[in-house]
Amino acid sequence: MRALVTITRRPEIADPEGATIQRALVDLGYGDVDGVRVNRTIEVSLPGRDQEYVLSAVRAMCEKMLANPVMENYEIEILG
Amino acid sequence: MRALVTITRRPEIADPEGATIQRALVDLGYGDVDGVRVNRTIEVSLPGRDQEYVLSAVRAMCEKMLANPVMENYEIEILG
Amino acid sequence: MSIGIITFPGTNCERDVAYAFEALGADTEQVWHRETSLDGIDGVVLPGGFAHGDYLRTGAIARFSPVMAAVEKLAAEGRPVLGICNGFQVLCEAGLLPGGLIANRDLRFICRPVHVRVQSPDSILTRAARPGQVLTIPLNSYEGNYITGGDAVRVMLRYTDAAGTLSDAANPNGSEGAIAAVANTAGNVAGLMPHPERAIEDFMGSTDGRILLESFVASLEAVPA
Amino acid sequence: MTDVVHRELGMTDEEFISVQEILGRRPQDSELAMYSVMWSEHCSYKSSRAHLGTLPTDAPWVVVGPGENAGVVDLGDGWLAALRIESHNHPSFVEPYQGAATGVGGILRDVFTMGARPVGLWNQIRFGELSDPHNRYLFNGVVSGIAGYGNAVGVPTLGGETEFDPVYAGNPLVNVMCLGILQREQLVLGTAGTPGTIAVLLGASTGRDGIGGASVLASAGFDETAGEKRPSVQVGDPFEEKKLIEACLDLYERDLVVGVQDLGAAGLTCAASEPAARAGVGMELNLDAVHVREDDMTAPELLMSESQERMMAFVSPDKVDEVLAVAATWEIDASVVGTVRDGDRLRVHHNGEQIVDVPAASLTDDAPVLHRPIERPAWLDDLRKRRDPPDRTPLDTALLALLDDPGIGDRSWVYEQFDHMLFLNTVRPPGIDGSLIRIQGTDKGLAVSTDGNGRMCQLDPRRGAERIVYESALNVAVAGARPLAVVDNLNFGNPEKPDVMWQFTETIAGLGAACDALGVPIVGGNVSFYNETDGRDIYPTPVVGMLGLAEPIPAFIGDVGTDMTIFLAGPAQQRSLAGTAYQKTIFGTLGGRPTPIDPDTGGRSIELAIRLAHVMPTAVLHDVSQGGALVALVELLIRHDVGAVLERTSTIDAFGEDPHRFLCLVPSAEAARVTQLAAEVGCDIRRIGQTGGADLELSDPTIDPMSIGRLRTVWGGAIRRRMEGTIHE
Ligand SMILES: Nc1ncnc2c1ncn2[C@@H]1O[C@H](COP(=O)(O)OP(=O)(O)O)[C@@H](O)[C@H]1O
Ligand SMILES: [Mg+2]
Repeated sequence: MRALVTITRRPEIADPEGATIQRALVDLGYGDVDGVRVNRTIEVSLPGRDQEYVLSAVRAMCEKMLANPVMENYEIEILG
Repeated sequence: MRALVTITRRPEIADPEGATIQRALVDLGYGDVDGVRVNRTIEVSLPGRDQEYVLSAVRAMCEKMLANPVMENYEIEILG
Repeated sequence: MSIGIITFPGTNCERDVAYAFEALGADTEQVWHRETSLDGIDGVVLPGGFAHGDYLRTGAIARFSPVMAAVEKLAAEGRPVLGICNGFQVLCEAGLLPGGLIANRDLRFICRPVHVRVQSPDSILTRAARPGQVLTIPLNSYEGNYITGGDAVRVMLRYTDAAGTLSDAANPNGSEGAIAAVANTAGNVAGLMPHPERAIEDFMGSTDGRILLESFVASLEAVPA
Repeated sequence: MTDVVHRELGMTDEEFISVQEILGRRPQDSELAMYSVMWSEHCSYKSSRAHLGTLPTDAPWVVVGPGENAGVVDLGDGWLAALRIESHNHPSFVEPYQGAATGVGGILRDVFTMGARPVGLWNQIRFGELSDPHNRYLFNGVVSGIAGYGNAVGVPTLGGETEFDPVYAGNPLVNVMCLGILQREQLVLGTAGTPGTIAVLLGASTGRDGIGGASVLASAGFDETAGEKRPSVQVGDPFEEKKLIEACLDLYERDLVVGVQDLGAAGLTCAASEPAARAGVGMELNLDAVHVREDDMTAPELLMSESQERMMAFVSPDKVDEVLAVAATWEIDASVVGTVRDGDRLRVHHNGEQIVDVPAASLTDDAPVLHRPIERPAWLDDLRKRRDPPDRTPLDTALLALLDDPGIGDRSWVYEQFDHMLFLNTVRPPGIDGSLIRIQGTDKGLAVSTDGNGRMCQLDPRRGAERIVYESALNVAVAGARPLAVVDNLNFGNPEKPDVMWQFTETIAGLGAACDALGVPIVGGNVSFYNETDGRDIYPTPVVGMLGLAEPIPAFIGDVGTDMTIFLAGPAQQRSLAGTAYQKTIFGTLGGRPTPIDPDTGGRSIELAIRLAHVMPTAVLHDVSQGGALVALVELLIRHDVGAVLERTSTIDAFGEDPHRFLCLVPSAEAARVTQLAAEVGCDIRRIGQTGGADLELSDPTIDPMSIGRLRTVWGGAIRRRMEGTIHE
């Protein structure tokens, strides 16, 4: 079973990458782009485990390591 | 209207970051994690535009800049 | 008095930091991240580099290295713990220091000397410095952009120009409040982005790093029993 | 196996026939794959080998010359230096970040295979003009890739070269040089040792990356099918490489290896056959033991994979356990993959079957040597006859235009992205001329400069090559170092064209003659052909990396202040603007013929620079290169924030680029000493002005003084301003 973790930077925390991409898109001619946020996804594969286990294990991984609560939120989706 | 671009590294391209995270998860006690891939999502906001425009604009952005066709695939989803 | 220099896989400033402390007459000992005990060590430095390749987030994997439990214990005992650059990032991830570090404002690696103004002498990093003193110390990082994340922070150094004035132009990486160094409440755990060990001999262009490293050395003896 | 397969692998029919002759039968798939990569242009140097042999490679201080992974020279007192240069042009065009990053990774391995700790990296990068967004993307990607890998792997990047010309738009050049130092006892060679020795594969696991990179990407030009060549992209992992460096240095220190070979182009195939050929032994390789990233890899894939960050160590059987333990300590994977055997056969097993049985040395030594046709280009005379247009450009206008040229202006946008301070040895950081590092615990310093000049070489490849050697030598001399050894990287177009081969042989003749005259051996190099797009070749672009030894390290207390006398050493009069930056920036043309070097004059300039650096710590020295004497002087004035009053000069003298000139600024009270030293050495020297004030004054009533601040703004923005807003990766 695989889980997809989406890690998003908390909205009040700066996103220099998003800001830089936005500027570049405007330069490229897309003047109406008014916001870009860049996030990361982490796909974790845990074969032979059931959904409940995977969800709780991946949640624990996020709490401990995959996400940093000072700046990030996370969401977990089971991919099956 | 906002679009979410999911950029994934093509499967045959090495992902040293994913491999390192996998090892770290194993060290952390999750011995049954057998694969980790790290990808990016980019959320682009184009207010006051219709779905058709956003889809075609964001596709063009991906082709020109957001995705690296040598190593990555991308998918676009309209968030509304 | 012995300084433990914590080396993770990917750390690269461990020998430079040892060289600098030895130049000040201190004893150092390299400590591999798999160690679990810091017996006989009076204070530790987490040097710069790219622990675990800086993968996931800078410092995120290193904080789980076996040695970190011993580092936390040392910190709790009030002994000096200093993170330089990548080491600062590890201490933030470990929760020993508040806030965190993200990519530089311009998304470029920065390697050049910068000016920092001493905000407070109340830490193992700054006790030998005068408040308001402006030091020239090389910066060397991609993820040096400090964010408080809303936490209360004790600021030790801020980026300024040569005259000690704050400005956007003098803030090399976009750090919140131009913060270059912070400490915990007790002042025994501190982290900074610039590299004091790179400013210790004349040919390096500045010897201001000595002031910060001497603060650390002096703190080794000053810890509460 | 049909005949078509060998062609798809980039092999000619003749080559296929010689493989059959060597084996006495038709090759099996894996065997054919191995010959195709090992006999590719990139690995076998088949077009260049016949010519490279004429280069001077000997000197009493050469410990290891060309042929090994890196050249090694003796620095005295038990210290050795290892150096090598490599190109990663095509991979960087396909994927600039990863192409440049893996170029850095590869050159590092060449150096630490020799037993050396890498202490410095230099890069030589060339792109089309920055006015084109794609060139900006490539430039940004390459610089980020060098930074991303070099900084993370923990080796300082100490300098390089950055040039722009439309000729590189379809084929950027990315060369990287690495320098390592070691103690004599630690020297390790790429030998497989004696029968019974065990081959241990260390580092990253083997995946499908870069299959056939050497034959496909590096041994053919670009055309509209470039996109299809993309599966060959390799991804660098500086973290793995950092661990690998530490693990290997640990192995050397414990004296646990007989030989080491890195896995670069042609992967396992090369790492097995070259050391076996060098040692005159056979080898048995078991592919089932290789640690892999993907399970279902075929034998040819395993043999040709160019997965990065791998090394092959040859270990005596009783030391294997210790080697595996060291690998475990540094947290890298290791597997025992082969055994050295009597005889000459390389035999490979996969899934229990023997799939390869070839003479090991035939993969390297029997590679074809081509004597490609050589012909002086028909267009050359026209190019050389081209005259510059009548020129009325005022000196100040020209100066500002040159300072704003990204090929001349401030390069700090580039080198400030590179860690150039790590190891605390950087005595002269990047920014001006050659960089200088100290060797801790000694009074020795090592200076390195890397130089190329495609425009000069297009006009005259022989003179151009001679000029870059002298340019480089003077660059290390102004850092106080005596030239010691050279590595060269020869970037050329399609060798199947006779005029490209003419450029190539002329270049070799020039490099050889100049190095001979200087008494400096060439200890290693690299050839990159097929730098063409849609049939258009790049300029012939040889690049040299010059290593110099400074002993002791000069004091360099000199700072430029007011009331300093400005001297210009070397020939006063300039005779030509052919190939100069002035010609490019002001006229937008290329034509004429560069003046030849003069070994006597050049030698005296070098000698004077070294003496001045050592006996006059208050002197500030700077080599005159692109942009000529006026630009060189302005660079110093900007750096030190001081003005100057200059004697009246002409366009040609101000902007000519004679390679034997350098500037010397000294407090006026000491000026007499400089003239006296110059007389002793027999070097021409002339006072051309005096520092002071905040402006540059040209002693020409028609030209207003220019403030140094304004010059700095223009110069400082040449790259930075054009790159603002360019995004990462
Ligand atoms: N790509 C690069 N990487 C690192 N340093 C560079 C690069 N390009 C130029 N430099 C550095 O910038 C300085 C100026 O370069 P250049 O103008 O070519 O040299 P010079 O001062 O000899 O004329 C040199 O110290 C050089 O090492
Ligand atoms: Mg120069």
